[in-house]
Amino acid sequence: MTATTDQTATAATSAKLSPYKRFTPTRGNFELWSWVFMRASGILLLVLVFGHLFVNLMLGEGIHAIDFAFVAGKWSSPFWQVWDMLMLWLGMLHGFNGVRTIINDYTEREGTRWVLKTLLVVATVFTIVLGTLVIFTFDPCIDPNSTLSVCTK
Amino acid sequence: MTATATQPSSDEQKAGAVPTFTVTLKVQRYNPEVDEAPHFETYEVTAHATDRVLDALHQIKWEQDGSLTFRRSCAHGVCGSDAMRINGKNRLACKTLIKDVNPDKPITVEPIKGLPLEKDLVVDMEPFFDAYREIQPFLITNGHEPTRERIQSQADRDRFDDTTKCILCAACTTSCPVFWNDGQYFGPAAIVNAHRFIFDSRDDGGSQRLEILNDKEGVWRCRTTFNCTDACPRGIQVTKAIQEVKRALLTSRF
Amino acid sequence: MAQAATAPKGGGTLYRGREGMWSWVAHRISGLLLFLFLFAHVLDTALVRVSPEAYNQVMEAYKNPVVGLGEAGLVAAVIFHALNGLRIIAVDFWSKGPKFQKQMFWGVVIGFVVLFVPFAIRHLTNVFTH
Amino acid sequence: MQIHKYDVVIVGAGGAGMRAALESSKRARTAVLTKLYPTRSHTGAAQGGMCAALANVEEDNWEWHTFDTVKGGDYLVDQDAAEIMCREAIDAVIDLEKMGLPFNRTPEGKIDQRRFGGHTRNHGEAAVRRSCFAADRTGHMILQTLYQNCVKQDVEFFNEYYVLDLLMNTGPDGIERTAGVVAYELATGELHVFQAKSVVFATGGAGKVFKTTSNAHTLTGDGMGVAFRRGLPLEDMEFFQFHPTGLAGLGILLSEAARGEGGILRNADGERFMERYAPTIKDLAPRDIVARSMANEVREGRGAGPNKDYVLLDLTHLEPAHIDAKLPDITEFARTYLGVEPYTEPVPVYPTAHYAMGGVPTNVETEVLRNNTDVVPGLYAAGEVACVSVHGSNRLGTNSLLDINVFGRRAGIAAAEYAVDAPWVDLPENPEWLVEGMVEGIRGRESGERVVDLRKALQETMDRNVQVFRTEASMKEALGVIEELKERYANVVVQDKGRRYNTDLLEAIELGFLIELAEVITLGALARKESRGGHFREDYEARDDVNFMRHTMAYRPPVTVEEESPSAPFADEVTLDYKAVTVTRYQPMERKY
Ligand SMILES: Cc1cc2nc3c(=O)[nH]c(=O)nc-3n(C[C@H](O)[C@H](O)[C@H](O)COP(=O)(O)OP(=O)(O)OC[C@H]3O[C@@H](n4cnc5c(N)ncnc54)[C@H](O)[C@@H]3O)c2cc1C
Ligand code: HEM
Ligand code: SF4
Ligand code: F3S
Ligand code: FES
Repeated sequence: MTATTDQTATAATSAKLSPYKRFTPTRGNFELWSWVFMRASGILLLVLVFGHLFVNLMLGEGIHAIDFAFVAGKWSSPFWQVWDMLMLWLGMLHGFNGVRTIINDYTEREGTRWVLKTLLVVATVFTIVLGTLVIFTFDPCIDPNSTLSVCTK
Repeated sequence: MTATATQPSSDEQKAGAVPTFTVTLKVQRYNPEVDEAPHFETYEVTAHATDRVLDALHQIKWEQDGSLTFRRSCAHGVCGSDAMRINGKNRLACKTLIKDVNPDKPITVEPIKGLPLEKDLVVDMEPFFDAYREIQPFLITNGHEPTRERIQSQADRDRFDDTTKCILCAACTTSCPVFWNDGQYFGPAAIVNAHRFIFDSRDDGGSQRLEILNDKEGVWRCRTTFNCTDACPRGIQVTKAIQEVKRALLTSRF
Repeated sequence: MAQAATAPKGGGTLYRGREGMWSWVAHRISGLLLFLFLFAHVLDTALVRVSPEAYNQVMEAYKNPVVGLGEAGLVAAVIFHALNGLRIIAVDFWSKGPKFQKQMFWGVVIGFVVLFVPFAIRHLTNVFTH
Repeated sequence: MQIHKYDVVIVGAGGAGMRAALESSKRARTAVLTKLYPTRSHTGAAQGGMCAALANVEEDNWEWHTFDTVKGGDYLVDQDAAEIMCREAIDAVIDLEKMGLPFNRTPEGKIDQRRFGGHTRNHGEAAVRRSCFAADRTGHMILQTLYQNCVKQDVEFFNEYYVLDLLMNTGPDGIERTAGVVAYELATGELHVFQAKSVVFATGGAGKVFKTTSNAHTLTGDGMGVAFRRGLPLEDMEFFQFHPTGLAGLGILLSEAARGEGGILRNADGERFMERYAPTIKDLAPRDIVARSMANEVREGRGAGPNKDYVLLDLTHLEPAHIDAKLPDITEFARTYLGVEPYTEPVPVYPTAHYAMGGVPTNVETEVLRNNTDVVPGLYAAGEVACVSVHGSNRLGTNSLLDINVFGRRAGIAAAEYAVDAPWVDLPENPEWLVEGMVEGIRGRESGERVVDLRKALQETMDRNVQVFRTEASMKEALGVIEELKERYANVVVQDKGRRYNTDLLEAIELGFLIELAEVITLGALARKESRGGHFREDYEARDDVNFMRHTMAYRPPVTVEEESPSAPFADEVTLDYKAVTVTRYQPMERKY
């Protein structure tokens, strides 16, 4: 994942001697594509997030309307399933990349950088996997006594 | 010989008379030979309406504390020696009029940020020049030399005019929040000077320079905070130049 | 220069940046907030897989003024982040973007107010009247 | 103390120094020592342009250029040197273009050229477009381009190293040759001895001898001072160019274009005083006449301002749009530095010390002369520090940027070629004694005189007495002050006793050079009982070719090891000698335009 940020041990030590000497130069376009991705995903997220917020918070009764039934109603439609999944993936990857930048900016020691990035990767992968599973394996009638319209049909 | 001095007259306060006032300067001091850490010291100087911060610093150095150390040379904004942080912003001391930085309150003067501090307002410039040298700031040409000058259209010449103005004062690079963090980022000044060659129609080294700036410490680290553009004493549109380099990398057109 | 490594960097006062710098600071903070929220939001939504009761319980627990205010903050963050994101994209791809970045920043501020104020009124009345 | 060994050492990284380095580093192991970062040298301040008879826009040739240079210099120019400079000018400009200098372009894409004062076609017939330029920052672009090419060639720089002494010794063949230099490293306070077969001095000018100057704070004539203290002569030091329109009190240059566009000079009473001095062409009279008239107004009490020490450049009758279009520099400088709005207020101006025509004498190969005929093997000089003499008694605009390129290049080649064959010369015993004595003498002193008081006294007396107007009486007054300052200097004290970045100490040392040079300038001017070019004697207003068509050569006895207190190594006496002017094709004529 973070091919461009891996430093060899020797580069890291020489960096200690002179904090301004750049590490071994990187080749490849990773930073370029991640920059492009931030813009592209940002635009898509704009639509997805605002659509999501509008539907969830502004239509009907606002945030108070949100409960199991609301979610169940929404995810019974593949449209909202795909919508939310896209939002989840793009949001997480966009956020992942953003936080990666932030970590790169503010950590000075290789050790801390490594720990934080590992945490970040784990959290991102976990969230994406969990979220996707939830969206697609969601069973609105998990409760056998459910009275929701999708279940009683 | 000295008629001017012996003729005090009543209409002295005529055209061009410059009033004086007292201003307080809070200057960051650090002497590596004795101090553990930098600290501030306060000085009062008498200034004219036309004095620049550099004049005030000179007055302190020459009349109050000779050990105050800073760099300067041309005193009119063309050599790039005296970039420093005045009231929290990077400027050239020789181009900043005291009356323009609110002399009613103490004026804070600090060294530029992000480069190793050497003494008082002097920082180690080597890392800055290293980054500059890394981007191959010289004309690279293929093929053989023409006997006369190369031909370049006026439009091609104008394409990179803005970035030829750079005096390497480091005001931009040391105003950049990304540079402050770890000093790894090439910094706006290096990119400005790469821009000057990338967009020069006579140059053939554009793609190798772009390759260098495609590094993870290169242009992509810029977060468009515009501090560099605001700080540049030559009025160079620094961020614009950086964006042009980014776009050149995306499209391979330059 | 080996000695340089140990020399102090000269911390001193806060850098007085302008629109560009402060919008970036806000963008960064809002982005980080959104990331943390998204993480939490996926976790709580995951409860729908556990049982309707568990989910509804948490949702019910969210229905208090403190969380309500937090939600308002989140929406504020997302609105600012999104609008400023557009500003950044304009700076990146529009040749006059860098020139008008300050004006665009104030555009973001105005857009923020226009979007956030109506939402906040409605949302906060919901939060506090139920 | 550290010892380094290089074939060639170049002192100074302005235009001349870096041009030399580009040649020398190709041929021999070269080090460049400079007290400033190279890109901060004062070459970067030059705006106007660099002349060469490229004939890109109209007919021109290098012989016309030579004639203009000789005439501009009031016939004190060594014509062989001027011929070389004007002939090599064309290649010098083309070389810079090839190195990447972004010259302005003609519509056909060739290097553009514009007019400049004193440059004419066919021996004075009409103005010619000869000056090659890059907007209004030609000097900046030259300096940047040369530095860029030094980066390309991996030239070795020692930045913020102050060269404070020159070493000479008898070589294996019994001839006295150059042995190296001694430098003070600003960062650490350490002394470095650079052993070298050849040394090139390219340390620039000495404008800080005067109070009002367009020169940088760092232009303190170190190179001239160092050579002089080692017993080498200085040539034509009395010739200093004063530019009429410097911003008052600051000396920052306002281009002549201000008056060309209709600006008017006025005194405190608002009178257009040039009508009295030059009734026909008024404000557009030649530089020296205008400068003299301005000084006269001030001297007679009609100066403006609280101290009545400047006159006013009035642009208020011009349309703001016209000012913006034609005089952007002036408006920016006036606003930034004097807080004066030129649309509505007149701009305070006063003549400003601009350029040292004199310096370390060299032949056209840039070899430094030890007397009228012999050279010091291995020692070279180029640029403003040197006197070849292509500028004679008055430099033409744009000829200095040319000088540094042509003679900088020649110096680099000559120094390297000499180093390839020449023998190594042993360092003299205890090579650092003089610098160490200067440095420690000043650092060790606990109480005494402040540098600023001495420098002020020096600059004020030079501005008052040896500036545009000179008389026997005024110069004697100046000499009295200088004599006194030499004594007071022996007591000069600095507050900073540290080793790292001790600029306090270096300012004191620089002051020593200034005092030394002020004396040479004044003595030369006192002895030259005529008016010529930049040197105007009220008591001898005419040019006197019979007695003074010759170069002044000033000497002093070299400092010796026996010296008790080397912290103020001034000479007890300076002696003057003369050297013939080389005339090839142009016989002196009356100089009128
Ligand atoms: C405002 C202004 C405008 C001008 N405009 C023009 C113009 O339009 N056209 C034109 O032809 N000429 C012009 N001139 C004149 C011309 O710019 C200078 O004469 C010329 O640039 C001098 O170049 P240089 O290389 O000799 O010296 P500089 O560029 O002054 O360089 C001197 C170098 O020597 C170094 N140095 C000095 N002392 C020491 C020491 N003790 N130890 C080590 N290093 C030392 C310095 O660090 C510096 O690198 C102008 C001058 C001024 C001031
Ligand atoms: C709603 C639409 C969104 C848009 C238009 C958008 C746009 C952008 C853009 C263009 C950037 C790049 C900034 C730069 O390179 O300087 C960015 C950065 C970032 N975004 Fe978003 N974004 C959006 C939503 C989100 C969401 C939902 C999250 C959280 C998961 C998020 C988290 C971040 C983070 C952490 C950064 C990094 C900030 C930095 O480096 O300073 N963004 N965003
Ligand atoms: S771009 Fe501007 S601020 Fe940056 S180094 Fe160059 S002149 Fe200074
Ligand atoms: S301040 Fe830094 S973040 Fe970019 S716009 Fe300038 S380089
Ligand atoms: S002293 Fe030269 S830029 Fe300020």
